[in-house]
Amino acid sequence: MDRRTHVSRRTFLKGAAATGALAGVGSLLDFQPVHFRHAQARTDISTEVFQNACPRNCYDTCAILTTVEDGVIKSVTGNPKNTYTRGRLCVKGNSYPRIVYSPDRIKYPMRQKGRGSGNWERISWDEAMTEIAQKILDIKKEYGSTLPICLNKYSGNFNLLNYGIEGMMSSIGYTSRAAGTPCWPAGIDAQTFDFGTIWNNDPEEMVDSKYLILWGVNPAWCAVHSMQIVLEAKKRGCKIVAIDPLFSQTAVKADLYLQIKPSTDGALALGMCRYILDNELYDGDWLVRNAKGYEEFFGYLKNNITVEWAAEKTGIPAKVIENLAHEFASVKPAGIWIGYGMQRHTNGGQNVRAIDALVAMTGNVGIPGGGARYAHLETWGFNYHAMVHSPPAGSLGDGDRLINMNNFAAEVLAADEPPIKMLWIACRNPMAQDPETSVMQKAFEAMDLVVTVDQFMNDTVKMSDIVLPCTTLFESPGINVSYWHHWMNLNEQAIAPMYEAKHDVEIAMELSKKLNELEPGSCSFPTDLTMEEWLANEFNAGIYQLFGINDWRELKSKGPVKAESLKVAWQNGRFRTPSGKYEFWSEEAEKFGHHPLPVWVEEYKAPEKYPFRCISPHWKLGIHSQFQQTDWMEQINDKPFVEIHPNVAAQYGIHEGDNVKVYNDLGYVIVPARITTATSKDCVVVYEAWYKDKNFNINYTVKALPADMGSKATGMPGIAFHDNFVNIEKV
Amino acid sequence: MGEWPLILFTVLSQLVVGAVGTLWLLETLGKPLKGQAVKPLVGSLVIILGGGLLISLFHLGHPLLAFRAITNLGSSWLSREVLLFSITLVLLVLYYMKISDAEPNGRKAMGGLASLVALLALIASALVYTLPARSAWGNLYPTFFFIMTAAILGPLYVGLFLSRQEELPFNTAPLAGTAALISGIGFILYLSLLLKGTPESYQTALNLMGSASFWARAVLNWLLPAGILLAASLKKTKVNQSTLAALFLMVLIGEVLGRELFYSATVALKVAGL
Amino acid sequence: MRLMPLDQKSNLLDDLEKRFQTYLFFSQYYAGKADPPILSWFYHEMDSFLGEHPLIIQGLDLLHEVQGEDSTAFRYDFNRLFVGPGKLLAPPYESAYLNQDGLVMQEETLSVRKYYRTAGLEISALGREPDDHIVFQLEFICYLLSQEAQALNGVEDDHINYLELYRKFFAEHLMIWVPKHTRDVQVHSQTSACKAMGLLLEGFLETEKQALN
Amino acid sequence: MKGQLGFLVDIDKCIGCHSCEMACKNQNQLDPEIRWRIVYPMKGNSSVPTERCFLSLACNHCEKPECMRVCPVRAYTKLENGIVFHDKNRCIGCRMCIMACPYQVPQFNSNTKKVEKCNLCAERIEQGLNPFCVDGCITDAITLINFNEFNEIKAEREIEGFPNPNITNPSVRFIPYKPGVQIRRDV
Repeated sequence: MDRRTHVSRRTFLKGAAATGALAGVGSLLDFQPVHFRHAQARTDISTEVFQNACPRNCYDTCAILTTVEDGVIKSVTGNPKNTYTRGRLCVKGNSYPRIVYSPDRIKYPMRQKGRGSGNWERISWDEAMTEIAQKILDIKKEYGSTLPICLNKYSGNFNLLNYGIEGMMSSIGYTSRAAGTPCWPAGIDAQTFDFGTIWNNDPEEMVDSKYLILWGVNPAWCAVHSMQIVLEAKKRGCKIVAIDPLFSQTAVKADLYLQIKPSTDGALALGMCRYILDNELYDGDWLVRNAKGYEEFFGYLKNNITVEWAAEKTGIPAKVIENLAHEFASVKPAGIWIGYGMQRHTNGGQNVRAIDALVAMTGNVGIPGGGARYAHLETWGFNYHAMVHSPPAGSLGDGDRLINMNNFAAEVLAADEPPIKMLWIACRNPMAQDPETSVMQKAFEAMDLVVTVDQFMNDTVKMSDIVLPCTTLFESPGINVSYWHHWMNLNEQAIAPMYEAKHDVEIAMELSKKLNELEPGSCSFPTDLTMEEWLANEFNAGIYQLFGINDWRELKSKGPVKAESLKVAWQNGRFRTPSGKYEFWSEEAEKFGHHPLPVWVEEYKAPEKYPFRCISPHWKLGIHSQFQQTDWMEQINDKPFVEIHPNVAAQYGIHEGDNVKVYNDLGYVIVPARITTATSKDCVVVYEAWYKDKNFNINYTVKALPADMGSKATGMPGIAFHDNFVNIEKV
Repeated sequence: MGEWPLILFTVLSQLVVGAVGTLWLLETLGKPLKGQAVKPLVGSLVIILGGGLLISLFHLGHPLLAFRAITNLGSSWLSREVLLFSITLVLLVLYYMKISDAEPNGRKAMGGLASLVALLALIASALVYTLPARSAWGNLYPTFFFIMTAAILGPLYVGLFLSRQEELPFNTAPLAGTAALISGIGFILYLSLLLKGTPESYQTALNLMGSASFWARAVLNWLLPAGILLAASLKKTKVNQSTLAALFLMVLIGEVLGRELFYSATVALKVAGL
Repeated sequence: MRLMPLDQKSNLLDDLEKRFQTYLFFSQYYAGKADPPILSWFYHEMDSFLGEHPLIIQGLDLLHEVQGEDSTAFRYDFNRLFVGPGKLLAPPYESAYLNQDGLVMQEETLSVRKYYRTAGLEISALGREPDDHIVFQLEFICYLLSQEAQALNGVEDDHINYLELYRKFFAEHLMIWVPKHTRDVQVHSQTSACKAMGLLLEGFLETEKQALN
Repeated sequence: MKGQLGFLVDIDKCIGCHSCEMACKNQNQLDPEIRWRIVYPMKGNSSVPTERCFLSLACNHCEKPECMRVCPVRAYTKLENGIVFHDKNRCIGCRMCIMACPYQVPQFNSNTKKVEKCNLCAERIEQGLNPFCVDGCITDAITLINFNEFNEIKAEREIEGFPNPNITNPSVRFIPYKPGVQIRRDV
């Protein structure tokens, strides 16, 4: 301590003055704290309850009630006014407070020096906007258009207002867009060819079914509130049949479970149709009144399909198929719920068409308790005011350039004239969730600027230059509807946004302001609306009429509302096909390169090198890359695994818990084995999810193989996630 | 391995129970021992038991609230154990204070009373673990094992402590040797009972036999003491003090290892199949 | 109540001043307003009254090396520790340490909020930033010390015993979690600057703890 | 309310979704390591694969609670409605109850250094409400029952995976899983 000199009080005070100067906050006797204000007088700390809506891409789109005390969320629960949610939340919804108040949230705009380096500096919103806006203007100058800017946004937050991010992109000019959907497009096209669009009966009236086939769908994990309806129907005497290559949680609860060979669902449906035709169990009256092309379809069945053939194809005994067909055709109402998993194949769309045909020929379309239930968009008729914007005057080009979301990485790299130089990622985690992860890595590396808007550090944020913090559902208002049930849930702002988080629409407004500041007229996105005004602008007379309200503000007191008139799909018999009828024979399908009839298309076969089909379905403790990473979920399960059939495990010398390498030409993952009869000998199962701090991503093995359909309704074909073939070895 | 306070407390308290009992036997069966030899012995027992009780507090989440632990004498063996050992400690202190050559009868009575209460405390201690939820424990064996611990450690400790200063009325070492033999045989019977019992008992037996410290204990705690001490008593040779000290140390380690296994190897009833 | 003087020669006002300046500096540091040049200024100007705690000596020695250190490396390190966007290596929130789940805005945060209210304050970013962020806690202490000084000077006539409030806040909050936090800083910091500041803060709090007892 | 409250768990309806467990955790604001209710996955058999059948258990509020018998500080009381109530204020964290409970219900909270467990949402019961887990169960698989009035004939007292009920006479009943017809390819 000798080298330390004692300073006099005078020197010290000089130093102190300098601290004060640094702080700009005065001295001991004249100190005004900068981060504080006088406490506002309050007699008591009030408790308020707000309505929220779970905005995840989920069938159930739950209505939530949030209890807030002194500006802090105390608990969340389901809103009992929504009779679908019934006041109950799923395992994920119940864990929401942990997401909002995790200290690890992304709090401020930050800039990374060197993608993937972990060298982050904090910047202000203004700096962030300036840098991004400048880059946009530079690109425009260099390439003469904004096409080198590419948006990849999808369903991480399905609140309607989040479409504002598409609106922002439209407002700067024509840009490149990740188009299509990895989720459900093949099935949408199939139903669009058959019915004219997708439209399912109110799921709450499934309780009135007498016979219900759950085909390739696992509501026990992915639509839990519908599972309650299924079980209630079962209790009332409805026979529940589950058809799935995997012995899913739903299948375990069924009266009859059929373990079908993957991707052969169409063969089973056509085999059933043939039996029904031969035994004249079809609804002739209905067909005459409502259908186009059933004669051709019957001809196709007679010439090409037999029950024995279907048995051979599907692995289900002929006798069982006959029984099933007999029962299904003899009871009314009988319905089928067609899952999204079964259409993630190269013949997925055709398989859905075959199942539609089965429901139609038995006259189960347009009746309560019946239907070929897939999804609907009937309650989605909003203005999309946040989304629809025109490019600024003088924008060059003739429209956005579409990049297939399902082959995003490769198409971004291949884009030319102009190339893609800037990515904006919102509501997505493509590094974790998209196929061909290693190609995705290259695509990110090729960019000049990557901007990601997110709540938590994840694989995509790691590969970004700028990350912007966004609000959770509790921190911004919005409106949510479902593609399954018929409710509309208002989402109120329950608490102030934490840290510097902003909603996508607010970010869009900020960017618009900055662009116009740097170059007046460069962005047409409105900048002067409040979030409530944005919300109000989404509503129109049609929506009000459908939901029986006069103003959206009524929802604040009324709670969630339901579109009662939609209850039974196609009851009026007016289909939205070109012919106005149900189309067994679809010229639209033909236009898109398919056979006009729902015919059998061979499934994608396992290559010799990779004998196992790797199915990567959804996982019950998360949805895509959300939720599984939270500590409450980790308490229940904290590691990914691969499900292997006991016989296969024995053959490969694999024991429970052994590390197994699952690999193909594209890449590999190493995960512990779980040996179970839930799968079959030709399939292994790895649930897709993102685990925090774990080097696990099944998409390293998944090829961007397109499904057969999707281009008509969604602009791009779907992706055959479940036609992924791998080999395994013990490591 | 979170049970160290319990392991140390039970072994040490049982040592004290065994020692006070042995001392009482010595005093009862022979002529009174010299006060100056007995006093430090009893003093050491006070310290060991006091220390053991203190250590046991570290098992509690809230050691400072330990005084509450005697509030359920009506049904909790733990309450009874705490009370009885506390009384034992008090009696030992009184015993200690009474030791003088002047008045041997009063101290003998006090020694007898202390031994009796100590034995009751030991039994209460064993009954704490006699739980139906743990099929490996829900029988007479905890009581048997705790008594055996006392019967091996006590005589060895007293023998070691007094041998230099006093000509004892009888040799305490063979007592320990016999106890070690009985304890070892008792354990074999116990294992065979476990192997025939519930799945949890069976698993407990496998855990025991599969553990290295079990075999270490078998050697330290049963084979060597029983062999050496019984051989010596057959040959009527007196075990010298350093052998006695070595044996005591071995047995102490063996008992601690055994007690660690008592806690860690026992399998509770399984809920659900996984 | 009177504070134990840090140095026998000084009077109470001097003591308050020194504490005030030290807390103010740390709060500025955590608010991201310091960089290596400022830190080395700190080294030169303020070492005289930080006391002789071994951690302080260690910290000052380390801080001596900071002068030549790269500002950007310091900035990245600072952000990895306290700001993000990744999982924080040394979260600057009391609740992140005391809340069993490591969540913010729980009981722990609200109890800090209650303290501020006792002194008639609340953070301006109420509900947006967790009230227990270290910047707020340190600045709150500055406020208490300043109020006490003003009361001593007769500027303010208030019934609140600010010194007592400071002592309580120090014992019930700062001292309970900041040492845990600074230990995280020791483990995870990659630059001497961040490491030194962690050592200095911990050392200062240790000294202050003794002074307050 | 008097009598003996308890749970009826319909294993046939339970889909193992963990919502009951999470609703309990969320509403009772439990620490992450603490699970008052646990959904146990069961080992498979010929009719159901491993982890497709579950046993959702909280405290069973036994008629003869071992926890209460062994607790040295009387932290446990049996309320007149049969709830085995654990009073955290009395608990000293000796963990005796953890050893004695056949169902591994009491858990040690390393933060509070005390034991805690499900109190059957006693306060809610007083207000005439259901426990959070019952209201949080999506498929209505958990029901609050009063054994004084309960006479469901399908309900079982003993079920595979549930420890011997004769020790404590737990206040829980089960409706077993009834497998459907299965046409499986590789069994």
